[in-house]
Amino acid sequence: MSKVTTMSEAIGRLVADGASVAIEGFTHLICHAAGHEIIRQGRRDLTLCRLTPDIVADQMVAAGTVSRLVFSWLGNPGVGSLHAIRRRIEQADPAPLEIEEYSHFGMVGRYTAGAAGLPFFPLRSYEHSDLPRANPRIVPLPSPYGDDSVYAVPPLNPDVAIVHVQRASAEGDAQAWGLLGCQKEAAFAARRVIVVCEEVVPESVIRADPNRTLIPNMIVDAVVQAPGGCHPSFVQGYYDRDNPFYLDWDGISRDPAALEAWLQEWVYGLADHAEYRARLGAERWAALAPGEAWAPPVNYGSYR
Amino acid sequence: MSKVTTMSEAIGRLVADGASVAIEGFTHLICHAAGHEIIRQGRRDLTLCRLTPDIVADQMVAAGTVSRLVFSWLGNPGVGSLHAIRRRIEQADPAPLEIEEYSHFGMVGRYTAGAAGLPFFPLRSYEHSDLPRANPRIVPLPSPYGDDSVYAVPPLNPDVAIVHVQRASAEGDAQAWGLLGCQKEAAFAARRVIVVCEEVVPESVIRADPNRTLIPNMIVDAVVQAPGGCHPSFVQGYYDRDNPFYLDWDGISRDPAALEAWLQEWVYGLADHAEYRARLGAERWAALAPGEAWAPPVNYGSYR
Amino acid sequence: MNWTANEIMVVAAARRLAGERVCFVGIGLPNLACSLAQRTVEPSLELVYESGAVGARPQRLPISIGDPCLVSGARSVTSQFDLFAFYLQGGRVDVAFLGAAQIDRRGSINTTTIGPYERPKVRLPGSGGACEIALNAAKVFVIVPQSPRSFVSRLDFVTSPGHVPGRRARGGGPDTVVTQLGVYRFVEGEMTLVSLHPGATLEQVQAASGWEVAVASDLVETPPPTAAELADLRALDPQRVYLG
Amino acid sequence: MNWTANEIMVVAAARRLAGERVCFVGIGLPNLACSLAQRTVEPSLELVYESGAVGARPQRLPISIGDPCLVSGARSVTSQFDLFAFYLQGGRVDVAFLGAAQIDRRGSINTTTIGPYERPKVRLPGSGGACEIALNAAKVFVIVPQSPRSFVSRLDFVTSPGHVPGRRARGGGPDTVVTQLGVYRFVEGEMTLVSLHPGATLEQVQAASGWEVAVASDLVETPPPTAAELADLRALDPQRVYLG
Repeated sequence: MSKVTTMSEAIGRLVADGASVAIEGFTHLICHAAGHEIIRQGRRDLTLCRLTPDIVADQMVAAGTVSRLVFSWLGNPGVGSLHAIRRRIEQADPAPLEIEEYSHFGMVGRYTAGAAGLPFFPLRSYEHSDLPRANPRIVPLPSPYGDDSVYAVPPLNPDVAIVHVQRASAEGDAQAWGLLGCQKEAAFAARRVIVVCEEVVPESVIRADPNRTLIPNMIVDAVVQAPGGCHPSFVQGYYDRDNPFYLDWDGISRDPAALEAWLQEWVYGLADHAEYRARLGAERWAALAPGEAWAPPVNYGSYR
Repeated sequence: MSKVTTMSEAIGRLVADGASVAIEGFTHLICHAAGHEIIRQGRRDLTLCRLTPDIVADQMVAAGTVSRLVFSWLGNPGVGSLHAIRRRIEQADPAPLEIEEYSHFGMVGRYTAGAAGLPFFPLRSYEHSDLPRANPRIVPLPSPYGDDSVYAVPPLNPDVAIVHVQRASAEGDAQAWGLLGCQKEAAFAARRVIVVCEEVVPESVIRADPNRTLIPNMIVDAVVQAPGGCHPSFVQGYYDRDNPFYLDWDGISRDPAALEAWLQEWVYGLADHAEYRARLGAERWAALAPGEAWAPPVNYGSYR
Repeated sequence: MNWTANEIMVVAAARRLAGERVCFVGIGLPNLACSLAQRTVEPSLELVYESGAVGARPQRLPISIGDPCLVSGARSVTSQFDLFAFYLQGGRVDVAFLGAAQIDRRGSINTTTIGPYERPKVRLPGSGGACEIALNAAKVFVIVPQSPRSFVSRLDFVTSPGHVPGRRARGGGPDTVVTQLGVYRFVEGEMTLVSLHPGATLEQVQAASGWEVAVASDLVETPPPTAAELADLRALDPQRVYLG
Repeated sequence: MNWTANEIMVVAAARRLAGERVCFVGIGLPNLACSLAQRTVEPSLELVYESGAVGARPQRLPISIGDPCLVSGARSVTSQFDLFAFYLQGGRVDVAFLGAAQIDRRGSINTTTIGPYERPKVRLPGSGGACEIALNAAKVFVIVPQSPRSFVSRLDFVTSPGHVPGRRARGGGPDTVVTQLGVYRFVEGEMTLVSLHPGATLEQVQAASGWEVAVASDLVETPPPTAAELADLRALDPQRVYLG
């Protein structure tokens, strides 16, 4: 059964006001297209779960869709700060922003516990740091085998996970390569999953390389084809990071008026991500195209 | 730096009397060649760690190399019993066999804890079963977040893990596809790792598909090329399971004299696995060859 | 129409898979039941194997749960960690099949030892994944040949807990037991005969059980296997490897 | 020979990587130090990035720890779970680089907030993986521009613990701190100046520190960057993206 739909329909159906939403992807496969559609539909009071809130998080916070962040690293990677988010945290401008803060492995552990139906995940972190003081959900846990102890983090089960991949079948089996972050754990932890892909491929492509499947269709609620949907982030083998955009964002984000103008021009003023992609222009996309580097063949064997 | 060596040298150097040895592989990638070399070298008092002790375990136990099993399922899969192991457990014939028993996820959790430096792994199993009574290392663990509890298993850190894969570089970066079992977790949990492969390939092959790398060279101590080394088990894309052998084993294993004769003919009487392979004969290997089913290409992209 | 004990067990189990989605399956009769269900009552049933094959589409009859034919053409192949953690413990499995050497009236199962654990009369395979399957799958189906040796009042060893007092597991526990005599479901945690196979009698059921088996007030006769069911089933195992 | 503050920091850090094997590295100056070490003192150094790239061999200067050039041609790409659990927590990382907004005499690091956590004057990025890196890597290296604002007697927030009293972590904690003025190591957990860069003075060091910095009795002068080191380094960042 095909689950292919539009981003507008998927967000409209699966992301409600007040929901917790995981948009994962560690530098790679960050679905800006979904963030923009959430902004466009005017969602409010979202809890955004993401190890590394970066540009799309700054945009979503600036647009007023997000009232709470669950995270482990906050910034414009390789550039500096996210100024809209900083204004809200440092000066409650224009409103306070609730935060719930972990370390990277703490967040990964939270998704893992959420995905695995565990009441906690144990890890060797936090001892003597101020993080458990800042976040009382991080608690010490003695080993049941005697003189050792670890810290525990609680499971994270977002209402929705939005996962971008290179290719997916219409039914939702999703394959990715390159940096995988914690996309799999976030998807299995979530109550609903939206797969966004560069390409919808025949099921036979998926079935010809089952080890590449990151997310199985049985946990997927919608499949959206959005080529270029991670811009200015990147998709391994499809397009490079648009670094000038990351640099430009620093200036835009420092100035609330410039940020609002950007949202008007690039989000509210466009019907969908196809328009965004067209507006960026063929030349910019061409500059982001990588050369070819094909994986060597592997034989699964035919067994009849 | 190349770590390629012979099976004889690798086992001689890395598997000592009294060692704990993990030979993993869930129905797939079970390294019989390594088991045979351990028998040939006359190791004693080994602890064999393996979710599913099967034919190679029955052989190693019968040959007197193993005095202790750490496991979760014991049998000749699809056929029935392992009679040499049953004789030792049921009748201490010719000697008792120590066992430490878990469930599959318990064993996987033990390797995971061992690999991750955790003092335990939590799982939802065992409640109301008799397993914790049979094995007091399985203990209940209350959640630090209140009214919930799980069970814990302790880490498993074998002295050596022996992992069979389809292909590896001379340095030890190992790639596998098909069923992956808990080969990765066992390797990271072990103090030493022997990678056995069907093919040693140039490092460039590995680097052209880094997502397929299951085990990185930094944890590998020896690389042994042993094509066909999993017979009568199978290697996806290389050869099928030799099911008649599994069926034959039932009769051989029921009769201690037949078993001893088999060991004489197929292990002690042969210098190495190349001789075993040759002795099986081209016809038998041809019957196990699968047809072709190639994975579709993926582009990693060239970024310069 | 004639059929064997194995055939009616598989047919009865397959029918109960109507409406289910994700099935955790072993080799042999359970695998046949699932394949038959895909061809009859539940074409969209997804098969998940303990070995890590998900959505398998085998081109031949698999001879083990790790048969390479379950990998080539599967939707996904996953590590055992992911399989047990995310699929099973994460609550994604609707029905799981378990085998049994002994089963009791609460649906608890022994696959570990006959006789005492320390010095068993018969050493059986042990849990494998059965213990966590019994505690985490939404429903457990059991196909087991019924006899006083398998239907016992007291297990020699509890490998996989059923509806034991105080059970807090997330999984729903045993749901259906199919034998050569009938189909059982659980009423307030007690194994209860709900359907008697054609030709079987309540006396046979009782004689083949180590306790006084509860019988549903609305006991029915199992509708006999149809010609189509039998044709499908026999085509799945033409050499009768598992059908016997 | 002339060199910049960033250049001597990178060169001094690179030299300290001799004999190390597996290095957990961030982007920027640490990445340059590792690349320089691969070309000079430690050709077999393996770079592991927080993003999951292992044994990367980038064909260009990476602009983020998740740059696709770190993936194409890497030995392995791993999930973040595996990276943190098996590589870092599993004890496979010999040296890890951390950055710092503030660092104290015990090598504890703040990258979370300037001012109180609840209402910070400056909200910094937070831990990322730094907290677990500080506790699990065999050695921690820090490259940090030294000033009274960064070398403080008391951190506003402890993100990554150093040699704090009672430390039981498996990782060895901070090992080396490199600034534009010198190289520090830890003696009984106390940051101690062991090498002064050419042209720098003890007075400058003291003026740039929020506490009275310990000085090794066998204090040496950092050997100046060689022409070969500088040539290699400048070739790594020809546009001086990070060298400034």
